[in-house]
Amino acid sequence: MAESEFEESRGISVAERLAAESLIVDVDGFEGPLDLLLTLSRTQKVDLRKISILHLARQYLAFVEKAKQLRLELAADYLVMAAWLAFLKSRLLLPPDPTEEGPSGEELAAHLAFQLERLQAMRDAASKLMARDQLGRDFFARGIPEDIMRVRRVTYTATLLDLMQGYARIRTRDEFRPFTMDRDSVFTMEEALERMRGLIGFAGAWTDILSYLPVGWENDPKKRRSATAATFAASLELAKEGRIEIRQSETFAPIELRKKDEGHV
Amino acid sequence: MSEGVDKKEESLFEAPPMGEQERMCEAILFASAEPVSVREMNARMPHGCDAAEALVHLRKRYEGRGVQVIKVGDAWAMRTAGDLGFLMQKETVETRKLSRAAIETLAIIAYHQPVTRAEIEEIRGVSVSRGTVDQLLEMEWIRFGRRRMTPGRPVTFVVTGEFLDHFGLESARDLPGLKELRAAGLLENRPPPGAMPMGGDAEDEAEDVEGQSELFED
Amino acid sequence: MSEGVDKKEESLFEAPPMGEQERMCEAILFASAEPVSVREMNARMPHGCDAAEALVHLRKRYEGRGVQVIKVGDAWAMRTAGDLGFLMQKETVETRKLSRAAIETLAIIAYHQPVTRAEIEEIRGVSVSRGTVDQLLEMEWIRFGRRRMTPGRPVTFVVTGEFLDHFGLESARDLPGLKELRAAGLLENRPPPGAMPMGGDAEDEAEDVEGQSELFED
Repeated sequence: MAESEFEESRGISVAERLAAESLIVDVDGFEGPLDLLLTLSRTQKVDLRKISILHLARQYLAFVEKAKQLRLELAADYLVMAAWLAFLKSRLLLPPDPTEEGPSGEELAAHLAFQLERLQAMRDAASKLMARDQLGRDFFARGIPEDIMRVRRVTYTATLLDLMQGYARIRTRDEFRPFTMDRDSVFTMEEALERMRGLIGFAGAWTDILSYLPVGWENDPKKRRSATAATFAASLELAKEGRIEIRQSETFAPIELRKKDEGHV
Repeated sequence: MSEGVDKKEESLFEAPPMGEQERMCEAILFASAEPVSVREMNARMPHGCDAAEALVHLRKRYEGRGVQVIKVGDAWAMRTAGDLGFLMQKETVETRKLSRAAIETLAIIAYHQPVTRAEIEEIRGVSVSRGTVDQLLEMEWIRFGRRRMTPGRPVTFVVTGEFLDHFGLESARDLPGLKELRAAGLLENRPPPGAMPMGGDAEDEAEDVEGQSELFED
Repeated sequence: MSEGVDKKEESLFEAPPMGEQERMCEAILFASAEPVSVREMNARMPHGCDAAEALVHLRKRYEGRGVQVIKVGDAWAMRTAGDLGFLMQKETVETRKLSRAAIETLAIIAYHQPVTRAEIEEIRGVSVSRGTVDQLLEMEWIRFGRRRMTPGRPVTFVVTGEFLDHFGLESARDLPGLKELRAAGLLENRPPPGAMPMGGDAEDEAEDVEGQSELFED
């Protein structure tokens, strides 16, 4: 078999020679030695499973030789492959040496054939895949997808301990009422929250947060400060609840808010 | 694509059957980003097609389905059926702690029921927001009790069975009194300052709040 | 909100009739450009509904129509029928041209998944450029799978639901020619006899590549 193959490669036709030369010119077009081997193997025009690795090795070595003559720079991996194929060729041609370690030439050749077949199979698979109908090219998704509204349902919980502590807090506060005397210029967040809850229903457009200060609290600086802080804290709370949106164009710019439509709480 | 060309060529001789035209309208309406006019549909479909007629069939086919074929001005579109709008939302449930105001209000109602809003405000020392009461009502932890037979006939609030369930109470009487709270370390054990209304047991201020006082008697 | 609760409560007694459930699935799938999982459908539909069953009916109903109900992994979607693509040329968005290397790499990942970079390189006989993998990751056609339990614990790649959706595949088992390739032993990771100069360092981990075969077992 080896003999006849040898003859074959000698009696290389003009067309084949041209093909081989065009391969050389195209060397950059190959994706590494395995790709080149696969391309060379096509000249054998046989099923990849029946490919002659010996023949292929010769073709490859001839290719590398030619590249050298043409002073083409071959990447290192092509040369490594050439060395390995030269080794494989000698293994295939020489009778097996029983003292020699490692896999036989046949085993190595079979694995190379497997690699070539697998690479070819993957290429075929890739083209079958790309030939499939594709989304957005052959078949299409809904053109006007509808928005899914995210509804946040909030459930509130409290423990018995919370309840008792809450009650205890109120009752002990009674005991210390004298200390809360200065509360008349304090606007609490709860008060602000209550006030805002009543007002935000009308806040369809962006409005300055300061317009939410309670009447009569805008002038006394102390009261104004407290009311502003409470109103601001209350709006944060409302924003957290998803009822309003807040914006501020830059540092120290007026803070504006407006109600949020879909905020179901 | 080449298929399309074939189809077009064919159609010079014969328009596709109506069922096929209906399929085409269906696909076009489904995939288009906006409503499509009959004219545009005819332009896209093979020569000889009658989109207007196909649409009539298509609309009928979707009658009563989850999706409807509708006319928008001069154009056509497909939309999900109006009654299924509730499916277009994703619900996420979030558990939050009840606000301090709500807890305090709830506690007062539980300890003093039936209690009017004015009484709650008096005990808390601050006004009770409408939102807080509404929230508790909505949670079904409180409900309206009988009206108080006093001027203005104010409504009263009482706690509900759901409330008892949630807190694992058999009745509101099971709520520990202040003495017990104090004993349990939930209240600071501090002698009440003389002049002040001392945070004694709930009974202290029960005078005008009939009904509730006996609740806390042992 | 309270409506939802009512519905849920009602449905404890009775789920909507199957025809109604089918309408609901229809509306949900129709409204979404992305595949929707059965789980999400069940979550959005009233309590007691069985989206999986309704979908079987729905799919049948759309057989042969201009729009198809298709399964994509664990999710479902509605897509126009493949033969009507020619009507939609106007909607076509030019898909990014993939390089040959990227296409091959994608195919290798799809057919061999989960697969390590070294294994891809072994099959292709060249190193895989970072850009190729990045591009596929960015397109969301591949993602990282579990790490391989071999020295170095290399990451693996698998294809995504988006990949299946794009190529109209119900699952990775439906890849064209998969069975034949497997029967021919071409999806095995066969360790090279002795040391080979070419396959990169894939040898090291060739032994324990069980993943992909079990994935495709029926």
